[in-house]
Amino acid sequence: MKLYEYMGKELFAQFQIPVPQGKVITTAQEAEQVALNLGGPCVLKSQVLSGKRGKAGGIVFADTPQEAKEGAEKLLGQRLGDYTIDMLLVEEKISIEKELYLAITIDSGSRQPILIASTQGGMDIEEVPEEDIIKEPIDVLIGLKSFLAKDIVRRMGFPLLSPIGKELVNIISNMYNLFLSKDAELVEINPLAVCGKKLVAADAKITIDDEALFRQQDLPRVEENTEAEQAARELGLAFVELDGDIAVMANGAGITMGTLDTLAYYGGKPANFLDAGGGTGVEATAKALELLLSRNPKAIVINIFGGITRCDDVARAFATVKANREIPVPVVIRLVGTNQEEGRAILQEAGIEAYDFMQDAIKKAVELAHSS
Amino acid sequence: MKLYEYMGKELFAQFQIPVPQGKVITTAQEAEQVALNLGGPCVLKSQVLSGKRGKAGGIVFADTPQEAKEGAEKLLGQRLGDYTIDMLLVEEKISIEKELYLAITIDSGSRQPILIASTQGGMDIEEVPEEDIIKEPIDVLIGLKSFLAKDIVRRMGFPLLSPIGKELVNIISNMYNLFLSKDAELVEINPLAVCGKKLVAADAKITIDDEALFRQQDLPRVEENTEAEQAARELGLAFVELDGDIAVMANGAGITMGTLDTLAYYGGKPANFLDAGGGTGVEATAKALELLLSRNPKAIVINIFGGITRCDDVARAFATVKANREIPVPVVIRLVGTNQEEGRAILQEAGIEAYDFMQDAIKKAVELAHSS
Amino acid sequence: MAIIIDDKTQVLVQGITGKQGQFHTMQMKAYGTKIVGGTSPGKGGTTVDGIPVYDTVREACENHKIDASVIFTPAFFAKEAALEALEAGIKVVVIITEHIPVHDEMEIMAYGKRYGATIIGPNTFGIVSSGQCKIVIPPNPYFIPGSVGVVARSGTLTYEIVGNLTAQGIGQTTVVGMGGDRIVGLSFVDVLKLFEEDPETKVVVLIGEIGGDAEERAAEYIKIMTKPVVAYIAGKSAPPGKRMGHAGAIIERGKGTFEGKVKALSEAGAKVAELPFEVPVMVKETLKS
Amino acid sequence: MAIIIDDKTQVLVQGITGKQGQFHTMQMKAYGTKIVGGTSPGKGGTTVDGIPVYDTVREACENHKIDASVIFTPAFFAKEAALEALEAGIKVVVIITEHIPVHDEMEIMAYGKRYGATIIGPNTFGIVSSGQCKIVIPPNPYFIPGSVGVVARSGTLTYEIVGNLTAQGIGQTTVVGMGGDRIVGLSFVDVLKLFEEDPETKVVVLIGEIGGDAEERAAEYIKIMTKPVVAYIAGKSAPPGKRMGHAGAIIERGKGTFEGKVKALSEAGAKVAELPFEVPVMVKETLKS
Repeated sequence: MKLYEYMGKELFAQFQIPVPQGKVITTAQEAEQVALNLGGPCVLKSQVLSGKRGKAGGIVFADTPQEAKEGAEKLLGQRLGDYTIDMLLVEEKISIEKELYLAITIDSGSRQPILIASTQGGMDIEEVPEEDIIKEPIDVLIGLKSFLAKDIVRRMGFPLLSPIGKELVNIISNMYNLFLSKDAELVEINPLAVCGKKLVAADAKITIDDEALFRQQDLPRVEENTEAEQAARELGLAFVELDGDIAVMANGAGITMGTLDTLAYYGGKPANFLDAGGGTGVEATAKALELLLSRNPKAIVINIFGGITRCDDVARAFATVKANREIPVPVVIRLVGTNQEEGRAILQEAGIEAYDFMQDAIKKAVELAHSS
Repeated sequence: MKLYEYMGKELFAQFQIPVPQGKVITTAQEAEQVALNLGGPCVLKSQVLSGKRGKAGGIVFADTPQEAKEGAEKLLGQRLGDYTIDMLLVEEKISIEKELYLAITIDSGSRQPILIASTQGGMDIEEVPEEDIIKEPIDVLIGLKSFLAKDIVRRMGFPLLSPIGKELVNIISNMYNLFLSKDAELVEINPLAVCGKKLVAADAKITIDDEALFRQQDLPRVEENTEAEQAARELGLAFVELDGDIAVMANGAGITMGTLDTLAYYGGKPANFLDAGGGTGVEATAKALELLLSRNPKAIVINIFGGITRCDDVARAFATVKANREIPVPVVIRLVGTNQEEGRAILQEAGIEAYDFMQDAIKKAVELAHSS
Repeated sequence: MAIIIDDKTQVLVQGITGKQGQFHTMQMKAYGTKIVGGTSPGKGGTTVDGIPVYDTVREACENHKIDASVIFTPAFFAKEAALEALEAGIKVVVIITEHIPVHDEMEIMAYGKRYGATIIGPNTFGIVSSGQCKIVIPPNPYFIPGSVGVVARSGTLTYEIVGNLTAQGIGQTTVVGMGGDRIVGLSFVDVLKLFEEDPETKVVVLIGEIGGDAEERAAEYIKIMTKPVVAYIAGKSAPPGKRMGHAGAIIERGKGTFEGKVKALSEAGAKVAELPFEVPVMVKETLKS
Repeated sequence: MAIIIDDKTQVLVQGITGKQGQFHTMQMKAYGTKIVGGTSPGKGGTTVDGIPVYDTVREACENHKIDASVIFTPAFFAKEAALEALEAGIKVVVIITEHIPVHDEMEIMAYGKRYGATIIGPNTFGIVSSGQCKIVIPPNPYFIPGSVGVVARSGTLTYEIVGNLTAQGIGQTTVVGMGGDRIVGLSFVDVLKLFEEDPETKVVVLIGEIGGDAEERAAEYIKIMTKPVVAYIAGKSAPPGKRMGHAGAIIERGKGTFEGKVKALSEAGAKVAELPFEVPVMVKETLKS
């Protein structure tokens, strides 16, 4: 779960990471008021979850409250990439001397958190030359102790006893505390602005591990999924909307991807990714089918290699749906594995012949979609 | 630092370890009131730091508020071992079916905390046969996770899903949390009373690591030292009162013990243990000398093997004290090591000859004490 | 021969009395896996399918020599279960549980390393040394002994490919499911090294997917391997920024793309299949040559 | 020969710019110890007595091969300093700091074990391999090379006894101060084993004290040692329940008594001196026989 910048900055403040003064608003009047209270030039930052807001015109500067109001009027309601701007963070404008980069994220390779630091902040870290990036895996059985923070600051080239050096050590330690205690996948400050003898987190990117939300009751909730994706998630299914016209369901993330790839190979365009998981019962499978139908595809392909998933359950789910509603599009089913014979018998009764091989079923689905 | 039982029980309550209802009081009137509020038979427990209060008569039962008042009148102000009773814990009387033993302490051998459990509670754990005691060292890099608590409860013979079994798992986990977060050296519940389907900590023994008090500001402070011991501690010296008549000062715990042993060997009786430590300066050493003099010994023996401690500092301290006040008892000094010559010169000026060997100095001190 | 587990491996099932635990215990037993015990706190003394149930892993270890444990506990409790197995000295721990918080997974791996144990998963179908020992959930009929080592991130896709191999009479030494999460105990490189050393394994099938850089790292090792590798990467048609079921299967900031992985593997000398069903064909060719 | 440290040991001083750090650095250097660097966060780039100062231990390790580190930091910061040394890969860590919270000490030891390092102390005078390397605070003149291994809990008592040995021309291989706290990195048994294996060491002197059961454990090992052991136990005249300076030196619940220790050691075949100054006499006799 990605957090909006203003939420990230609230967490930063909570963890003693300095942030600019500011407030999130939803109307131009509020923007004017906040600018008035800040008492100086300010910046209006669109609160959307995409990066590159600056280049896309989502960040506007204002020297007066009047300008802030006008800026907010212009931004609010506008589209920015896939998102509509409905919140702005109005902040004091800070004078930046230098931009640093700090992030803690998860490193699959070393199976540890990794701290990434650079004195070349402000741009995407991927664009910074490798030799200007410090990468330090964190041993979770030790944590990020201050000795390690000090060593990172040394490698960044700041004198440890200077105001900036001391503050950097604190910020690094506090970032790790935040990362750990909030089950974060990513905590990124880019840029971390050097303003005289002070440091200020000019931006905040925080992603929380979805799987840990059950124990992060204090955190706000941000919903990034489409309605259909959200509905699928509530059914315990992994569902991603795509822009094609053939609906796909399979059991297992890998085989679902493999099904999409095969579909594309035969010239079809998948309407979605739907991993019905392993061991899903009749009811959930039926709901998954309803979900696919609700998106009005030209054809549906179901690819089941039954392991935990029982073929008869899948067939029964299909029969149930078919008994209750019209299915206006062709459905092609590949069904092998556990209880294959029972499953096929049920399908046959429902008037559908199951395929043995996924490639045959998928090829057929593409043909049917194209001819419809 | 040992905590009084009532303090321990307050911590227990804070860490979800069940304790009897009760309150600490300092007057008989309060005892009557608490008994009235408890509304049933109660027990008056003297709040002193020694064990074996029961056998010494420090625990009295009362069936009525009137009896509680009378019991409190009898106990308050009485001596119990080395202590005067000035507080009583008035508690509901609990009906005990079985007494268990639980403790977490520090195991020097394995360098870890160790959990000790037994179903033979109520008596001193030293008296319980070894085969009835479960000892489980705790890996501090893991902590006492619930799987370990469960395994201990299994070994204690309680079904894990029984009310007592479940409660025991919780109590063991909570004890470790207390032990860890309060920098305890010992957390002991003896007895942990089985009362029907419930467990109650009928007693509480907690010792806090003195060295960690600086980070345990929330804990109450209990002073167990004598005034002289407290004064010495404030000087940064390790001082223990003994019952002999020859005052002893040396530098280092081991050599101070060795000095006492040698003194005893020659028939002398040490008045104290005073480790002046290593590297103590003139002023602290002078204060240590004043401390020894304040106890009116028959003789003083000073045994210095200068390493970090500089002989001239010790000599200068002695000279300073001597210049400011009369020293009415013989002082024998052994002085070797760092800056030995300067030290001896200073002493000579103050009219004292230093010895080379500790045994000679100590022997002389015993002679002088006996002939005084 | 096989890697990690074989016909002598004695297995413990943590969480044996649950529905999944019971079902798969029976399936594993039917495959020939030596299941010597299970745990379920409070149910010690009972049995499941004739297998003794213990209260704790330690108790099980007091009664049996246990080589491997498989964990069926719910996600919020999985770290505790893994630690219990590790602390009791078990050296192979298979975690099928999905949806474990990633911070818990990192802790599990750190402890696994500390105890010198092999952790398979989380979010894995497990591991099968064909004809000898199956730990966890793959359907029994599709695994027959042979000379192909298989290592994969994903479950059903593996059954699909292994099922096709088996249908063509091509058996496997060991099939390893690393798990679909971003943090898993084994890497492709770890498993490739074991296959490289296993005398029975003649060809290795690597089933990867988009996201992360595990396949790119594997490619580095494949360069110095003596055994041929056939690979398939799922997710060619997945758009960037969308997580494809698995926590790791996402193309972020242009990293972990299908094209990058295929390029790395091809350059390292692996044969890369374009579609799943091409794998058995390529393996057959490779075995012949 | 010597144990743990020798004339090739390269030493780092953590906290070199403090008063104690500076003084003992000079003393150690005067004894011949190879001090290659020191640390003091923020003072990197300066020198102390010609020795380069670094900001962090890692920085020092980037510039020198470091075999041992000595920690002079205050008690509340000692755990952090020890972890820094361990994490940087230093395999001998000497902690002279006293008054470290015991929970911190337990953590330090757990990490020490994890990293496979030898931890000496806390609350120790350190270790001297006579004529080769002195780490920390014993006064220089009293340590000359020879064939007696010395292991002790207490500092000044050790100088007293070693001073007397030296005065009689009896030199030492290595003198080890385990430290006066209840939790220390080395046990008597650990050190006795090293002396048993050290070809130069002919006799071992064990300087114990009341409290704990370290001496009783030592006795168990002395039973199977081939080399003679001379022991002295301080605290015969200490009353129960009173802590004698050291955190460990206390007789509690009738455990850790002088009598028990003397009995255990005597029965194990050690010669036990009644007073400190008898030790050199006994060592001399033992060396002759």
